[in-house]
Amino acid sequence: MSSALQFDPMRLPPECEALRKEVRAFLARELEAGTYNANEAGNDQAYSPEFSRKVGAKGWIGMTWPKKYGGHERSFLERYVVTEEFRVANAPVRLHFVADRQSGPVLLRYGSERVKADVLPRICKGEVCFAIGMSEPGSGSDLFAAKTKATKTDGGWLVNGTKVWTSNAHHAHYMIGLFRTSPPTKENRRHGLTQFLVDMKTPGITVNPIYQMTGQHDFNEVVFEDAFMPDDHVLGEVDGAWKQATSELAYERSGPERFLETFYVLPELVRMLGPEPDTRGAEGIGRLVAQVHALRRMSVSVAGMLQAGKEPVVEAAIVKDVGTIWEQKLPARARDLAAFAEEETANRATFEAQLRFATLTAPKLTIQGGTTEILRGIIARGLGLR
Amino acid sequence: MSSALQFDPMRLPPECEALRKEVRAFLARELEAGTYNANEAGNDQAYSPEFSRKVGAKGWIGMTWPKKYGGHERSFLERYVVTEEFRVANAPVRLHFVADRQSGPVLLRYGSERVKADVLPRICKGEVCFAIGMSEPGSGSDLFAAKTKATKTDGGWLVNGTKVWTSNAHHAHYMIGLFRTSPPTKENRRHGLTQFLVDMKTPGITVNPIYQMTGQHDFNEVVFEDAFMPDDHVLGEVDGAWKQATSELAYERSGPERFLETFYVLPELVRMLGPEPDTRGAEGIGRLVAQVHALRRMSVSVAGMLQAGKEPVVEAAIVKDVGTIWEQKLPARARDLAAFAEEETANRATFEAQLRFATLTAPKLTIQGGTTEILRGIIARGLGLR
Amino acid sequence: MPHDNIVADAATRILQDYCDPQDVNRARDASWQEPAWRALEEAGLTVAWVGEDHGGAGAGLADGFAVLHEAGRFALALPLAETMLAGWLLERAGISAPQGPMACAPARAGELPVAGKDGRVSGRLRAVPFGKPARHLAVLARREGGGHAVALLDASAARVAAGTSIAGDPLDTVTLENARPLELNTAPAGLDGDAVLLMGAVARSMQMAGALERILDLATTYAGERVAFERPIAKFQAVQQNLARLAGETAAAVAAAGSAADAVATAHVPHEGTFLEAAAAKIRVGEAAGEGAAIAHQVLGAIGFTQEHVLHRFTRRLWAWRDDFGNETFWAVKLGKLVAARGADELWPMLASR
Amino acid sequence: MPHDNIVADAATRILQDYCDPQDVNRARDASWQEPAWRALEEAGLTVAWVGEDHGGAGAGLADGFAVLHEAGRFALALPLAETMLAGWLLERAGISAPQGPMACAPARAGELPVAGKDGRVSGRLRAVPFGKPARHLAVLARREGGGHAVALLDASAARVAAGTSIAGDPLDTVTLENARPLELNTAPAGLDGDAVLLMGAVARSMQMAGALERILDLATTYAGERVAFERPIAKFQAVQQNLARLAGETAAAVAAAGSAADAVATAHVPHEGTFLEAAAAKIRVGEAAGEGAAIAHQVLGAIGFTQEHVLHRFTRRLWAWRDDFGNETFWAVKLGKLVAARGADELWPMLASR
Repeated sequence: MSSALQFDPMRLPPECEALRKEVRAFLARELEAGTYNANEAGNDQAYSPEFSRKVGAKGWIGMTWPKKYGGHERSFLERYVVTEEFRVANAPVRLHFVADRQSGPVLLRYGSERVKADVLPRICKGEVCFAIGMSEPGSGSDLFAAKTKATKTDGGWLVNGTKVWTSNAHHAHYMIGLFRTSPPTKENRRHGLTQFLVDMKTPGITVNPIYQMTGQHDFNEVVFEDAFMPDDHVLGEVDGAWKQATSELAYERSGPERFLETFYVLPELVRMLGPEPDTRGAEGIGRLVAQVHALRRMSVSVAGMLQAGKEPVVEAAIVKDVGTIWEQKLPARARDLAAFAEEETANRATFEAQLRFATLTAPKLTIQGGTTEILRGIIARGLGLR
Repeated sequence: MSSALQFDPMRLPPECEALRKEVRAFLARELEAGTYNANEAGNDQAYSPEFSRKVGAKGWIGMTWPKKYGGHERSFLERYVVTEEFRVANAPVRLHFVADRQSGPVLLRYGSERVKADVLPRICKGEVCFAIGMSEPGSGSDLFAAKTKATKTDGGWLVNGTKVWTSNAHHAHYMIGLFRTSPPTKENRRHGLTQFLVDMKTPGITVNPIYQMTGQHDFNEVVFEDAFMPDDHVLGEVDGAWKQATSELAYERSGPERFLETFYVLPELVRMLGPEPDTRGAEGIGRLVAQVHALRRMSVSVAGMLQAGKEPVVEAAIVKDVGTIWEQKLPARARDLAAFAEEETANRATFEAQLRFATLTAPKLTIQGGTTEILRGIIARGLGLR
Repeated sequence: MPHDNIVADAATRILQDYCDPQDVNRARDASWQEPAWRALEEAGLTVAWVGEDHGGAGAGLADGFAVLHEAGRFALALPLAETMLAGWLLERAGISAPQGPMACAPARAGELPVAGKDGRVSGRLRAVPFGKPARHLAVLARREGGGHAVALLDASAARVAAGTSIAGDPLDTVTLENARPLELNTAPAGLDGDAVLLMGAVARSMQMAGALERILDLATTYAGERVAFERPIAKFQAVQQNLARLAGETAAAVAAAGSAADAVATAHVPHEGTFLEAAAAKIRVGEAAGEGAAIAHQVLGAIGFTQEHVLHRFTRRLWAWRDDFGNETFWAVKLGKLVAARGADELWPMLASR
Repeated sequence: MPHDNIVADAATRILQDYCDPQDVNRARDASWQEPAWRALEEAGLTVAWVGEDHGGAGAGLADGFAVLHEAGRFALALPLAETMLAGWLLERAGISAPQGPMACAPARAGELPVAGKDGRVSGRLRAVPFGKPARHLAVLARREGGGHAVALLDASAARVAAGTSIAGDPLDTVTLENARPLELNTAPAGLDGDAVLLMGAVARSMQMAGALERILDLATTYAGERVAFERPIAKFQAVQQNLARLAGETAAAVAAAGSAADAVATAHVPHEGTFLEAAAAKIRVGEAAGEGAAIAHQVLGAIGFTQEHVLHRFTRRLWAWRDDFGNETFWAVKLGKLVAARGADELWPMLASR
C-alpha cells in the first residue's frame, strides 16, 4: 500500500509562470495603491469587498469552473499559482476564499441548476462570501453527531439548532450547512444528515461573535430558529451528506494555504539575521527552507494529480498533516533563531509583531479543517490499518 | 489529580556524598587496574564476575536489604548514588544489576524463607546473575497473554513453553519466570499467572541466542521442556502474579539508568567542541545539560519518595518516559552539534565510536521494560483518564 | 492545592477570593485589580522579600518562591512577582521598600543603566514587565568608575513607553535621563546584572511551573468531559498519549523550577551550582512552556483559543514569561559556555553535586 | 513496484532475484555478492551514467536516479551508487569507464586532493564509501595552478585504510601519495568539489527515499500481523498515529528526493535552483531518515533490533547514507547562507521557481 504513495516531481507548466508574473504585478500595484498592508500580521484574514471584486474582475475566482457559471475553465495548476501568490503576499482574500476553495465546488456538484446559475457567477465576481456550518457545541471532529434539525415543511425545511466555530458567518452571504433530516440508523450512524445552501438573510438566523485569544473576530455562533430553507436549496441527497463529504477534501487539504499560514515569519527572520548569518542562523534558515521547499513540492505534486483527475486522498491528508505541523512550529523556531539578532535591526518591530501573531495563531492550525489526530486517522486508513 | 504530581526538591544527605567519594575512588582504582575500559562503547553491558565480586565485597549490592539476608540496610538514596556513579563510569555491572534492582526485591517480598536465605546472600556477594522471563513470542507489552505453562506435579511444577527477549539468560544462574498455572477467567484476563524462581541449571531448559543489530548478544530465547520447579520456588500467590506486578516498578522505572544510558556521548561531545564552542555549540550543550539536570532532579525526587515509603507510580513512569526519550534523542542531537567540530580533534575516534553505538542502541531504550506507549498509558491512568 | 507553607497558603486564599481566572476572564474591566492588589499588599505578600526593618514581611526566599508558584497557578496578571523582585533588589542594598506596585530592572540581558558620579541614573531598559503601572522602580545600575549600585526611583523620574506582552500585560520601555533616584546604595559584591536576571529567571520559572500544572488540570478535566464519537475524548489513546506528554513536561518544569528555587533559597552565597540550577530551570521550564501550551491547545481544540475560555490566560502568560529575564536560548548559551570552559570531565561532577 | 521506467524495471528484477533483503540478511557469507554484481554489470546498470562511446550504457540521469531509488528499496549493500557516480564523474571529463566496482571521491566536504604539474595526485580522502572493494577510483582533484581535474586511478595506486559505516558497509580512508592516474583530464567548467557532493547527495537521497518506503511497508505489515492485548497492534490509535507520521516522513523524502533528481536530470547547466533542490533533498531526506527509522523501530519493538529481522538492513543504511556527501547540517548551513545572501525578498521567488 505504502509504495503507492505518489509524489511525482510535477512542474508547473509555462502558462503558470506567465500567470504568476501577472499576479505579482497586480499585487504590487494594489500594495502600492494601499489596498492592503502586507506587513500587517493577520491581514490575510482581512475582508475587503474592494479587493475581492478586483480579483474577480481579473478572473481569479472560480478559475477552474465552467464558463457558463462565470468560471474560467483554467487548470488547477493555474489556480494553485494564484492561491500561493496571494497567500504569500498576505492579500485580503477573506471574502472570496472559502467560496472559491470549498463552497463553489460543492454547489457545482450538488446544487440545483437554479442555484448554480444564481450563485456561482456572483462568487466569480468576488461578491459573495461563504461560511461553512459544520461544527456544533456537541460535535467538532465528529461531524456526524450534528443535531441541528431540518424538519420538512411545505415547499422546504424549517431549521432549528446552533452551529459554532463558524468562520466568516458575520460577513457571509451564504452558508453551506449540515443539518439533521433523519435520525441515524443502527447500521449507519452517519445517515440522516443533509447539506443545504443557507441564505444568511433568512429570518430566524442570528449570528453571535466568538472572539479569539488573538483578539480577532473570526468564529461565530449561528443560531437557527425556524429558519426556512426552500427545497431547491438542498445540496445532493437528502439524508446522504455522508456520501458527499470526502471528495472535495483532497484539494481543501493539500493547497499551499496548508503550510504557508505563518510563512511571513520566515522572510522576516532572514531579513533580521542579515546577509551573513552565523553558522547557527544559517543552519536554522537552511533547514526551514528545505522543509518548506519539500512541502511545496509535495503540494504541487498533489495539485498535478488533481489536475489529472485522480483522487489522492491520502497524499492530500499527508500534505496537510506535515504542512500544518511545520507552519505551527515555524514561529517557535524563528523565536529561537532570532534570539541573538542585533537589538537595533531595522525590521525588529515588524518581526516581533509578526512572530507574536504567528505564535497566537499557531495552535489553531492543527485543529481547523480536521485535527492532526483526525488526519492521521485518515492516513492510517489509507495505509490499510483501519 | 495532576496537581498531585509531586517533585519536591530532594537533596541527597551528607552520607551520600561521602559514599560517592568512596565509589569514585573505587572506580578510579579499578579503571587504573584495567578491570574495565570506560571508553568502550557498550561496556556497561559487560559481564564481569571479578568486578561484581569486588562490588559485593564493598557492600554495594543489596544495599537496602535486611542484614540477615546479606544486605546492608542502607537507604535508597545511598543505593541511588552507587547506581548513578557506576552507570556514568560505564562500569561492568551486568552480572549483578538486574538481581540488585529487580529480582532481589521480588524474592524479599514473595520468596520462601529457604529461598531467601539461600539466594539473597549470594546476590549480595555479586555471585548471582538473574534474568527476567516475561516476554513470549506472542506476548510483549501484553504480559498477561503469556502462554508458557506450569502444570502441577508431585512436589512441584512442570514447565513447558518459550520465553523470548530474555536479557542475560545465557549468563544467568536464576530467572524470575512468569508462567501460566490456570487459564484466564472471563472476569479477569490477568488471572492465572504465577511467578517462579527458576534455577537455570534445571534439566529441560535450553537457551538460544538472539543477536542484536549492534552485533551484541544480550537477548535470548529460553525453551522449557518439562522443566521441574519445586513448590517452594513459587513466588507469591499461585495464579495471582497480576497482584504482584506493579509495586516494584516504581524504582525499576525511575532510576538514573533510565536517562543515563547514552550519557557517555555528552561529555565526549563537550570534549570535542572544546573550551570555547561557538554560539551554536554552546546553546546545544546548554540545553542538553539543562534537560539532563532536570531529569536527574526528577529522579532523585522519586528516590526520596521511595525512601519515605511512598509509591510514586505515576511520577516514576514520567521519569522513565521523559528520560528514555531524552537518552534516545541525545545521539541525534550530538551528531548535529558535532557536525562542524575540527576533523582532527583528539577524541574524534572515541566520539564517533560512542556515537555509533549510541545510535544503534537508541531504538531499544523506548521499548525495554515498558514501551513509551505503555508508559504513557500508565501516566494517563494516573491522571484519571482511563 | 494544599502545601506546607503558610505564606503560600495565604496567597492561595487571596488569589482564590480575588483573582479566580474564570472571574478575571469574564470581567469586562480591570476593576478586580485594585481590591486584589490591596489584599495582597495587606497580607504583606508584595514585600515578602523585604526585611521587617525595611518595611517588609521578611519572609524567606523559599516562601516567596512558593507564593510565585501559586501566582502562576492563577495566571495572575498583577505585578506581584515584579514588586517582590524589586523588594528583593532593594533589600540586598539596604534600601527600604515603599508601598505600591514596583517594577524591577533590568529584565533583559546586556541592559544596565549607568549611575553617574552625581548619583543620577541614565539608560534605556527594554521589555520591563509592568513598568508603566509601577509607582516605583528598583533598578540595578553600573557605577561610573566601577561597581554596581541599586537605585529606587519614583515612577515620575522615568519616561515610560507603554507596550504589551503577548499576554496583554504591560511590557514597557523605561528611559532614564539623568534621573534622580529617591535612594541609591552600593550593591553588595556579586550583585550584578546577571544576578538580577538569575533571580528573575527563577521567579518566572516558578510562575510557569504553576501555570503548567493548571493547564494540565484544565486539559485533563476537559478531556474527561468532552464527548466525540460517542465517548469522552479521554478514552482516545491519542489524547491519552498527548496528556501524558503534557504531564511529563509539567513534571520536568515543576522539578526544575522547584529545585532552582530551593537552590537559590538555601545558598549562602551564589555559586556555580546555583547558576546551573537557575539556568537549567529557565531553559527547561521555557521548553516545557512551549511544548505544554501546544499540547493543551491541541487537546482543547477550538474552544481553547476563544477569549471566553480561560486556557489562554495561562498559555499566553507561558509564552510571555519564558521571554522575561533571559529566554531559553540566552541561558543555554551561558550554561553551555560554562560547561565547556570547565571541561568534559567536570560535567558529571557538576550535575551530581546538585 | 511498477513504474514507467524500463531501466529501473531491469534493476528491480535483478535486485529481486539476487539481493532480496531477507535472503541477504539470512546469508552467512558474502557469496551472494558476486553473482548479484555480475548481473548488475551485465545489465549495464553499473555504468548507467557512462556514455556508450565510453563503454557505458548511456542511460539518462533520470533513469539512473530511478535505479538508485530501487537500490534503496532493497537496502543494496553493493557499490552500485558509487560505481555509477564514478562513471558519471569520468564521463563528465571524457574518460572511459573500466569494468568492475569503482569508488567516487570526495564524499566529504572540504577534501580535495591535488593534481601536481606532473599529473600525479596526492591527498587524503576520508569516509570514501566502498573504497576498499573498488577496483578503480574516480577522483576529482584540484589542479596545481588552478582549475580541477578528474583522475581515474587503479586501486593499487592508493593506500586504503579499511573502515566500516554504521551499516557495516566499507567506509574507507584513501590516501594518495604522488599516485599516477591511469587517466587525468581537465574537469569541465563548474565541476568542482561541491558539484561532486551535490550529485552524491541526490544519489543518496534517492537511496534513502527508497529505504524509507520499504520501512513504511515493513512497519505497516508488521502492525497488521502482530497481536497484543488480543488485537492487531494496527488497531491501536497510538500505533496508527505513529505510522501516519512515518508515512509523512516517507512522503516528504520521496517528494524532495524525486524533485531534486528531476531537477538535476533536466538542468542543462547546474544553477541555483538545482542547488536548492539538491541541498533541500539531502537535508529533508536526512531528517526523514532519522525520524523514520526511529518510528519504524518503535513500531516493531524488540524484534526490530535483532539481527534476524530485516529492518536493520534499512535503518542502518539510512543512518549511514545521511552522512555521506554532506550531512543535513552541512547542507543546511550552505543553503542558509545562500538564502541569506540573496535576501529576504528573494526567498519566495526562489521557492516558487521550482
